[in-house]
Amino acid sequence: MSAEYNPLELMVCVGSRVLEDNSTVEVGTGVPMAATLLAQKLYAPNIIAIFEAGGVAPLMPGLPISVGDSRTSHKALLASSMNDVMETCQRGMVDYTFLGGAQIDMYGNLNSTMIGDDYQNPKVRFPGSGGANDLGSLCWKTIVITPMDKSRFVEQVDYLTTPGFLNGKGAREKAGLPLGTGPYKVITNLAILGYDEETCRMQVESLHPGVTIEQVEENCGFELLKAAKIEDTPPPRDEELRVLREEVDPTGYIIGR
Amino acid sequence: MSAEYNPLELMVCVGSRVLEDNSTVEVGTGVPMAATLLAQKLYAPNIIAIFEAGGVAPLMPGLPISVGDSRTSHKALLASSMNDVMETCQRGMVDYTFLGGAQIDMYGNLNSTMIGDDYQNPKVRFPGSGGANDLGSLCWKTIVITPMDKSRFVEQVDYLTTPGFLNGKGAREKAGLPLGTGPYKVITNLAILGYDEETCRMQVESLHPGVTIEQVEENCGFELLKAAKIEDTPPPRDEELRVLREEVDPTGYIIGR
Amino acid sequence: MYEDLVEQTEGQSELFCNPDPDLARENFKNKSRALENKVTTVEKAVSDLVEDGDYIATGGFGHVRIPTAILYEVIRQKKRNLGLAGHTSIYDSDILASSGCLNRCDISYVVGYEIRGLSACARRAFQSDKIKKTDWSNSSLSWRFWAASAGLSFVPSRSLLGTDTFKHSAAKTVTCPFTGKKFTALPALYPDVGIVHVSRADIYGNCQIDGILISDEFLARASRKVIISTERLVSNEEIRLEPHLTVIPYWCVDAVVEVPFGSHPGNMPEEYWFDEDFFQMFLGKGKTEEGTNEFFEEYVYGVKDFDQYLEKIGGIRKMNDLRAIEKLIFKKNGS
Amino acid sequence: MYEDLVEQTEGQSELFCNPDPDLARENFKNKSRALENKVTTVEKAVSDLVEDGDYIATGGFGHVRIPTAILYEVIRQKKRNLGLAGHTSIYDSDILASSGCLNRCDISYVVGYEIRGLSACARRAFQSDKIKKTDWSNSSLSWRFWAASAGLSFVPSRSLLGTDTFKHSAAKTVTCPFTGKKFTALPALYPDVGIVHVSRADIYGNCQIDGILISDEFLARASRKVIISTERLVSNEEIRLEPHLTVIPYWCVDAVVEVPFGSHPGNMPEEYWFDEDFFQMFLGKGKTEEGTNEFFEEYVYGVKDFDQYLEKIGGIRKMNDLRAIEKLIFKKNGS
Repeated sequence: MSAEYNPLELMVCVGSRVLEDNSTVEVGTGVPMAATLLAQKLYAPNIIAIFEAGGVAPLMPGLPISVGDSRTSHKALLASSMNDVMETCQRGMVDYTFLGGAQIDMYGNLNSTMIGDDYQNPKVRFPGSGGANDLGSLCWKTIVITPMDKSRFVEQVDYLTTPGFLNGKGAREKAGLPLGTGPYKVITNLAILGYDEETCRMQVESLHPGVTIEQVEENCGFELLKAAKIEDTPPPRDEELRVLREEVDPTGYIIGR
Repeated sequence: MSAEYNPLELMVCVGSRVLEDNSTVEVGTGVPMAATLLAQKLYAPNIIAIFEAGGVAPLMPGLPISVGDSRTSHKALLASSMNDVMETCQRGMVDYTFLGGAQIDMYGNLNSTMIGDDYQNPKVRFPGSGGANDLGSLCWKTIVITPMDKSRFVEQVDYLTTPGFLNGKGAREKAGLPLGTGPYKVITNLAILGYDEETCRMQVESLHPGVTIEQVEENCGFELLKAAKIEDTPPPRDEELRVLREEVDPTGYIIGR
Repeated sequence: MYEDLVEQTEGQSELFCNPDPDLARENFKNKSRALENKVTTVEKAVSDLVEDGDYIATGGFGHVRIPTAILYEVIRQKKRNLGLAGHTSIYDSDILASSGCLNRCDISYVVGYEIRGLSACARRAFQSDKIKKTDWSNSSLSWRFWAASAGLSFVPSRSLLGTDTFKHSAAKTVTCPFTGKKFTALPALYPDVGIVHVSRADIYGNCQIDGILISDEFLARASRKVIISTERLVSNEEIRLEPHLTVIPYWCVDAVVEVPFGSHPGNMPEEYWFDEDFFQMFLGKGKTEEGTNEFFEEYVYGVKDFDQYLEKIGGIRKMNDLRAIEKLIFKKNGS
Repeated sequence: MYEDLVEQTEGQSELFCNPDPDLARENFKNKSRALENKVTTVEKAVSDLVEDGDYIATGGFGHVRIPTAILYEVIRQKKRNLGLAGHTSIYDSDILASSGCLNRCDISYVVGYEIRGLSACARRAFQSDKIKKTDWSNSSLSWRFWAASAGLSFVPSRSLLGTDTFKHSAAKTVTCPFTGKKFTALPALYPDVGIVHVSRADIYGNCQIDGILISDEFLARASRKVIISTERLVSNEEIRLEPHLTVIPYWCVDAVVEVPFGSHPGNMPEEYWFDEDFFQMFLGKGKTEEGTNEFFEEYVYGVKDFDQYLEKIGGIRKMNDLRAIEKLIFKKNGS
């Protein structure tokens, strides 16, 4: 290991590496923001960050607290509206979206609404879709960042807030969602996961430093597929950690230091 | 007669008197513009002129040549878009629209598209709807300004560009048009015409100075109803003509002097 | 698994507002078009325009450019059985729900404070069935406002499909007559009262907003009645110098109130940053019912107006500090 | 009388552009998102981006803020079998039709020059069946652009209903699933090439427009390829100072050309007024086919570029006069 880091830092660093340069990314609150900023500073300087409330490609003077605050449109290319941004996603102009979620299943379906089985009287109420359902429906590729354990990686989500592959291949199209869209990667504290093309089921693609496939399986509530070749995730580099800690999130708001 | 005036001046003066103050008016090109400006200067200072391309309540430095030129948004309250203006009409915020047209029938249906019976090969091509179909569909009350003769006031329009009452009472609603909308007045060089509430047919309501009911009927290609009481249109007042000629249209672009 | 979600054509929750465009047109027909002075007080705007049972929609982004002063007054006047468009809502929906004003809510986002975590008092309120809930996504509510602003009863969209979010919405599906493709049909949302905090307004209600608009241009057009709070009243001449910046025209607006710092504790673009100390205090107190009650007693019922509230939260010194952060002015002694 | 119009549910003319949103999405997926220098020449923009058979849409209002320089080049390069969105179109559609570039047109307004009357050469072109015509209204085309910009295949509206305009359109009707009311269904319009003249743009194609927008924000978003001509290139920093003024973001744009006075003879808000002498000359020549041909020989084929054209129409002195009218600067010796 090149340096010490916490699980959040690990996820942000790994997440920062999956975005292509010169692509458009619709960024969710929190960890996705940090990962996108880090990517811009190290790997993808010309990534275009889009925020659902209307900010496009800002020169941010600091980490936003909200996807709708004034930093998301500071010296931006465009400061428009939620309607315009969502219409841009629906039109097919946005490559990636970067989301979190309380539960995820083997098809990448996400729950950010509630635990329980009665919508009017949930056991635990979460915020709800916000823009997640829209972004997971309308952007080309959905990346999820979330720590991995059995309470989060579940056989069936209590509430299907945001569509992954629903119940398998072809289901999105049958439901009416735009063609060719869907889950792409899941970045966790243990591994990078992707999806098997045929079955649309989640598969292990890369193990983080020191993590075994058994550990990943133990922390997952459903049967995981394995990619033909499972890679080793390179550990966070010193430079990644330095830039993350000093430039992206110096107050530790997101990475919690 | 208080002064000499030409038929266009007469129509503009009479047209300027039918608008209520503090109402919203979607203004078409040409004569309607002059009538609206004259109304603002004499009778309805707080009339809100709306132009279909996006200008709202401008302080116009001169007569616009186009409903989309820069004068229509000079020191305006709002310089937005055609989409916004048309949505405002569709939402029910616009009281009047002021239109012209090449043909009109007894139900106030307007033709501004063509003469002939083959849309692909017309005998004479006119501009088409422009915004007229929209404004006649979506504003509450449609006022038409047009000189009167048998070639314009016809039994059946060659092409129904803009809806009046279509084929009579209830037809607009049946077609799907917004409830409670429709033709209101027709300002001509001979008379002011309105519509009978029961039949939705055009009726003579006021005769211009020196004009007889027979003259009106001779210049109309369909049978006109008569209002219970037919008024005498007051002739253009000196002040109306002065303001029209000196302030509204000093170059005679519209009133043709 | 999930088959029923893939096939569904109709959401199962209640539609709180009638999407009939002709009904809405009758309302808009009767709105005044006069350029008249609409400046009033917070107290009078709320007592005149917000009735028990009204469905309200608030502008901004939940903790950014929110009409806090107006919302506190709604709570102070103990309005009850209100409906709310919980669109990107955070502090706005929280205080209305936690103080007992709401009995129904269209939800796309509530309870959460983005990276600050969740609000316990909002959770208590929204987990209870005292508030009837209908589910949506952010874009769905944005487009529902657009559809209403355009005088329609519905608009197609491609989100919600295949999910519980659709199931617990009041959306339906519609088939495109050109492509045969299935779309979500979103019902137009015509709120009874829209409440928006803006950067600048004139006395007639012509409004300009610095920064992103979220969906406020459409929310204001869609609402039957509109209350504007503004950081600053400006002359009509100033509005007319840059009419392309007018986001909300006067004819949408029923009351204008000048409330500097009126979005506190929220961020106001170009004016002031979030008051993080306040949010921590609020979220802390919200952990218990007693704490929540204490909060409302101290900061809402216990003050007579927003000026007195501002004194309580730190006055002009506090607001100057938040202004410095927003304006990227870092002082020598710390930020 | 007119019964068939009241009952109709389907327009009878041809739909020129496929409204399938998934087809359009595939195109938008492949557009570059890179911030790259897109500045080129009028000649290259047209030869690279306009192909015979393409369906084009032009911004502005027919004789206000029109992309004249680009359109002359389309004519000069003898592009053929083009389709056109004749939305609020005047001089733009006239010169394309009269010079033989068009074989199909969605029409809301053609042939007319507002208070200047009708154009004889436009009439000859549009009365002939060499141009296939499909009828619409202004709002219908505005909303068709919006629907495409929103990635939809249709949008409901309440105009067109009950008329020949509907009958000769390619619209259909749709029933609202909430109210049961009948609406016009307008098919989304995704043009092959959008051409817009703007006030300011940076080298990447971020555009700002002074004055009203007509439907250009949506037209540009809806188009598969976009050519921008701009009065002035500005730095990216200038765009970033007022991002709320960006009307067209760079990712919509494929080519940017700086063409001062590029809307002549049209009005350019904040820049120059109509060239009425030119319009009278053009409408006069248009009365005969010979005159029309003479016009194109002299002003389009006979000049190598827009600068040479500007010299021909009176050069900088003429443009200064038109600028003075626009800016309300009335000189001592006449206007």
